[in-house]
Amino acid sequence: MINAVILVGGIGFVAALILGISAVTFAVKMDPREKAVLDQLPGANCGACGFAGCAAFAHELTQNENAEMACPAVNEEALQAISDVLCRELGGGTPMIAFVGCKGTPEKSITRFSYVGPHDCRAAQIVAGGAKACQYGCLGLGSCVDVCPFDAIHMGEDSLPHVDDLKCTGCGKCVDTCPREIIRLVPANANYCVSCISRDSAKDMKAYCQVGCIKCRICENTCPFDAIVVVDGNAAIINQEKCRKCGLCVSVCPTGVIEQLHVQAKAYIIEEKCRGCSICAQVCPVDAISGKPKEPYVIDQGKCVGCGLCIEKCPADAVERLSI
Amino acid sequence: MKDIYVTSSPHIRSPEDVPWIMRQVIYALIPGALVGIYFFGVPAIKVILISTLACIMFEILWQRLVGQPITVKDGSACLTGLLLAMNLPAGSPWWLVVIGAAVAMILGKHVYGGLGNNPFNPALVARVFLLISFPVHMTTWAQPRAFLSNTADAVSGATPLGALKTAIFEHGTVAAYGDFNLLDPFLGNIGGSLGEISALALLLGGIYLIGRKIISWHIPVSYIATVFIFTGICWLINPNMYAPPLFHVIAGGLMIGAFFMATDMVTSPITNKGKVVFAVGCGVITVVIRLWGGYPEGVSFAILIMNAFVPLINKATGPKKFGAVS
Amino acid sequence: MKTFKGGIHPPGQKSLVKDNAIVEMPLGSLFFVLTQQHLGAPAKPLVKKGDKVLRGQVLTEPLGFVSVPVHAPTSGTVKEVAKKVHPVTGLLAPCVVIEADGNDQWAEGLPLERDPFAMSAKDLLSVIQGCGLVGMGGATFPTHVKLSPPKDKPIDTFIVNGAECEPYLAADYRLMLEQPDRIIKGTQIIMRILGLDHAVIAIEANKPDAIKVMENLVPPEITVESLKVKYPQGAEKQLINACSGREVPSGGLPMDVGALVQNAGTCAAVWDACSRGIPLIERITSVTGGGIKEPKNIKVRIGTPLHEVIEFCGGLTDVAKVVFGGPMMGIAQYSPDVSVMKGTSGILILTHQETNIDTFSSCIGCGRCIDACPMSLNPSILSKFGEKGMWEKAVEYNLLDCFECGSCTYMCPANRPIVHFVKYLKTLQREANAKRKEA
Amino acid sequence: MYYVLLIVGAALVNNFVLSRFLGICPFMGVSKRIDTAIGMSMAVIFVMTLASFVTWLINYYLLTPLGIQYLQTIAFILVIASLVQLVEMIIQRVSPPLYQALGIFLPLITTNCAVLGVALLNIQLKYNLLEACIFAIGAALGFGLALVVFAGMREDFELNNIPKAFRGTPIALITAGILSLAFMGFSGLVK
Repeated sequence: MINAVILVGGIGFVAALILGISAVTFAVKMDPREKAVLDQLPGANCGACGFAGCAAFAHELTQNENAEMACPAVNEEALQAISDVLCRELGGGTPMIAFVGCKGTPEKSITRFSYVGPHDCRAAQIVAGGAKACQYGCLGLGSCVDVCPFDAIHMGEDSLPHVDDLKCTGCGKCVDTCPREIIRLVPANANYCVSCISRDSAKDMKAYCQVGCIKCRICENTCPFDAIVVVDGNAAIINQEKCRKCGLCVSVCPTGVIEQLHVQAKAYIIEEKCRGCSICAQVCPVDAISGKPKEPYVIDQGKCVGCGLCIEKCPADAVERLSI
Repeated sequence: MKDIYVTSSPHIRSPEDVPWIMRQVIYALIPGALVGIYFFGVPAIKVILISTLACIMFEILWQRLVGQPITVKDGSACLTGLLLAMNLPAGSPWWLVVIGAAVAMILGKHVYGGLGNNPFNPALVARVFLLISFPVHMTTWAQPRAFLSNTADAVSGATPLGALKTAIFEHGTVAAYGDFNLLDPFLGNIGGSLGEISALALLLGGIYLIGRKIISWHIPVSYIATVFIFTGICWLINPNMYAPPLFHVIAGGLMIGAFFMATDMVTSPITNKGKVVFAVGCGVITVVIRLWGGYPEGVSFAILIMNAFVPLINKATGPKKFGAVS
Repeated sequence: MKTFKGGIHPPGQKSLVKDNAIVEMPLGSLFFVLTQQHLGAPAKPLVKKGDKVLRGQVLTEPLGFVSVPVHAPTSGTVKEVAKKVHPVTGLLAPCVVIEADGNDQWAEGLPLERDPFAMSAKDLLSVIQGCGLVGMGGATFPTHVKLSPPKDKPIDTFIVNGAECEPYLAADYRLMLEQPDRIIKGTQIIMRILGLDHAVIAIEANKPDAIKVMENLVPPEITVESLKVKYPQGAEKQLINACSGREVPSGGLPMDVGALVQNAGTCAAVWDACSRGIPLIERITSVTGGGIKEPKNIKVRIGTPLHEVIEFCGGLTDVAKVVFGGPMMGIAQYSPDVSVMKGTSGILILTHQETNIDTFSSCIGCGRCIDACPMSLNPSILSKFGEKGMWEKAVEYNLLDCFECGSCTYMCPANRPIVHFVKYLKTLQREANAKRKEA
Repeated sequence: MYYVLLIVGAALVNNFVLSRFLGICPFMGVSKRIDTAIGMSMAVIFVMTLASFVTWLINYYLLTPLGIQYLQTIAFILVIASLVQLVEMIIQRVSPPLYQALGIFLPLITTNCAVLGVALLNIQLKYNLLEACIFAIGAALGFGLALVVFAGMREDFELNNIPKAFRGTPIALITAGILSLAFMGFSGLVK
């Protein structure tokens, strides 16, 4: 009995001794924070941060005092945890998601010829520039779907890719993959985006696409916030910082090329609080609010687009969004 | 011009496509199958039919199940079925054949993604699977022409290699086997798998394939030469313990292995250099198993093991680059 | 008989058009002259809408040494300078549209009479550039650049490429048969420019009458070499290998082994340019294939739209593909308005039977592509890398040595578009390199 | 000749991975690329031989004289674990790329049943010290052979169109099974 105890203890002691000595002799410096940071990163090794995988980025974050959070896929919690580990605040930036800027389904946008070859947009693009007549249109072979590390893009039945907002982390791999640069990153809270990037004129476009931006500028003229512009023959662009999500552009666009990403919650007026000052009725861009002075105003839910201007302007905090 | 096709160059194609190649291999197998039918009769026909049909059926079934396009038209399933049948004893019960077909088509081929993606020869996977799972059924050889004698003990024979192994095992010398009759195995008048018995018929098929440029000479010639030389050296050293090399070449599954199993395009190296390395490896393992192993026959094992080495061989034997030496 | 390693033997199909003498196509009404008909730096248009132009007048100004101008194919008015479909890229590219006036009036002083053998090499080179000469076999590399090798790489072997190894095509064959003197004299001018005392005219053995005509006419310093019939016998590196036994190093140019190859048609154009000052405004091309009613070898002005050519040849029967160039390396077209270019060696109308538009399946590892590859590559693995977009790996397997001859793809029993995969991988490699440079 | 047979027996006939089914974890984990597989094989050869040597000494000079062979397993695990730790430290210092590549799998050798297996088998089969070491080398070679061959195949799988459901470990296990079937052909080669 005592033999056994001594023996096992002895072996353990000798081994510990040797290991202890070699731990000193063969020591390799490694920042323990690196592992802590790595644990918080998503671990998808998507490379969107510009480094070769999450481990390399964790190394950069710990070693470089000025390194910013370049990972688009970390959530708030992880970001805070990493900041704690590194003892400095990391700017997260606005979360982005991918947006597909083309609505040209095979029915709406014609093809020039029958393409036969590898089922890959980038490969199709090198054969006579792709089968789609529009040089800016989606080829619909789904290279973006294959490349997504988060399973966030799927080909719809309309032969166009659709982004799953909840899964998309804005890593931008699809953006790099798309040979026609149709996919771009937009703020995750953006509500309206123009689904066309064509620089062709309305005249040219008529021949091959019914759902492109025809540069008519109606949206530009309609937008109450100057958030949407058509410049230099480009398709209309929405400035997401200025956009108040009123959705007027969607309703006026003749080709229906502006897409609504989320449904905006409509506003309603709390009768008890309303003083009947009429400010809301004045600011409403769609004339959805009506009422008599000094009496509670009413919002026409059929007209309201949920832009939220009234909520902001109301001096009595009497307007709120309906919860959806 | 909407119905115009636009593809990358070239715009013309050789008419020799995959189904054409598969057809040629099937044609080349016909003499071997006919000899099998001649010597083993109706049971042989039954095995061939069941195996081929089962393979086709399992392919359709699988592809239906996973929603892939059905590719039986390329003839590879039919070929696998035929090859499997030729590697089974003529008297195999139907369920054995069906299990074999299922293993070949599903484990051997389709879990890897179908034709072209499988690392192992599907027919051999099935054969080795059956040999290890059902050793009794798989080594119960029908006697050639026994079906004519119409007796119940039709299932009693042994393959020449089996008999040789027993002789050495029980008596410690090859003398116990008797004299090495080469004509019977050459023509096919021996016990053995349905399709492996006649070296002549398989040789004819193999020559057809080489003539049609479906297979190159590298694998069969190096394989058979390796077996011949290796067994020849052993025989010269000790003729009491080892059988003559020609016997090793003609008897057993070497012919069908060298011409039809090892040359399977998908599971053999792609360059000629690689093919020689592959075939020599097959030869050495075959002889090692035959002479010193527990099994009398080693062709199936050897080819399967070398199949696993193919990726490494391919990496080591790329073609010599044009303009590398100037 | 001389040849190279690898290669394939596709059915020649030359009999469709081989015995038809060259006919001149009548002048059309509209010409689409693309400003970029060569490999290299672009050229800037010199004319604008409404300008009157004369036949042979310069339309563009080359921007850089590796660049050549284009010329008006006939006299008329510039209708517009707009973007039209380019037959090589399939995309829209700058193009001078000329409305012919029907007079076909030469520009001033053209054609002139002079003795090119009295001119200096420098003058000849500037004439060749000024006349817009490019390789007429299809690659359209500016001829004067090829003829100006750097001092440390002198050229000692000059090969005139009359192999015409592409199936279907017979334009060079007809040219050799009908106008051999133009080719021979052009060859002599090139020899003069390079200071060579010997040249080889290489012709595939399936054109015995062309070989005979040439042998009867050539002066002693030029030899005629008969080559084995095999595709791609006419590819630059393979031709040099066959004729001289030299292997152009990987990534190198023919001049690295002291060799130069010029297409027979280019030689003829060199003669026209140097002796009479005629720019490259027309060429001989084979209009053939199962889908055209009357296959013809035509002399056609550069800029002639495809639909006019088809009309001239009797119209279409069945058509699956329209190809500019040969069936192995030519480029499929989709627009009837695409125009004949300097490098259009043939116009093929292929029927559904002739061309193969099936889908492809997995590689079965038969190794036919490896046997066929004239560059000793492993097309099988390249195509697998192509399927996964793994261009770094492919570069390790010498992706960049591939010149897309199509032999592997022709042979592939699984119908794999190997050339397409290679082009795709090269695109990825190029993009990645550009990105790296940017960073 | 005896020693050659010993190696052949350990490497092919009773291949640790394919017929004794020991060390499957690193076999699956480190067989994705050929170069890491080779590195792992080297590490295993080194560790196995060293472990056999040390455990043999401990068994015959410590455990047996003291009559406490029942402590075999515990003592061996202790020794092997420390050994692997040592190797890990050395590799990290000497060859960081190899360390990066082996990553988590080095610690896995620590409790690798293949290493423990070879140590226990040495005692069970009553090998002397030299035999024990040679047996260990043979076993490790067999492990390495299987690992490298398998890595070659898995590198090819990357290029193939394996159905989604079977990609990765499932197809690796199926392949290992078939390979194991094939290696059964060697049975009876060495008694």
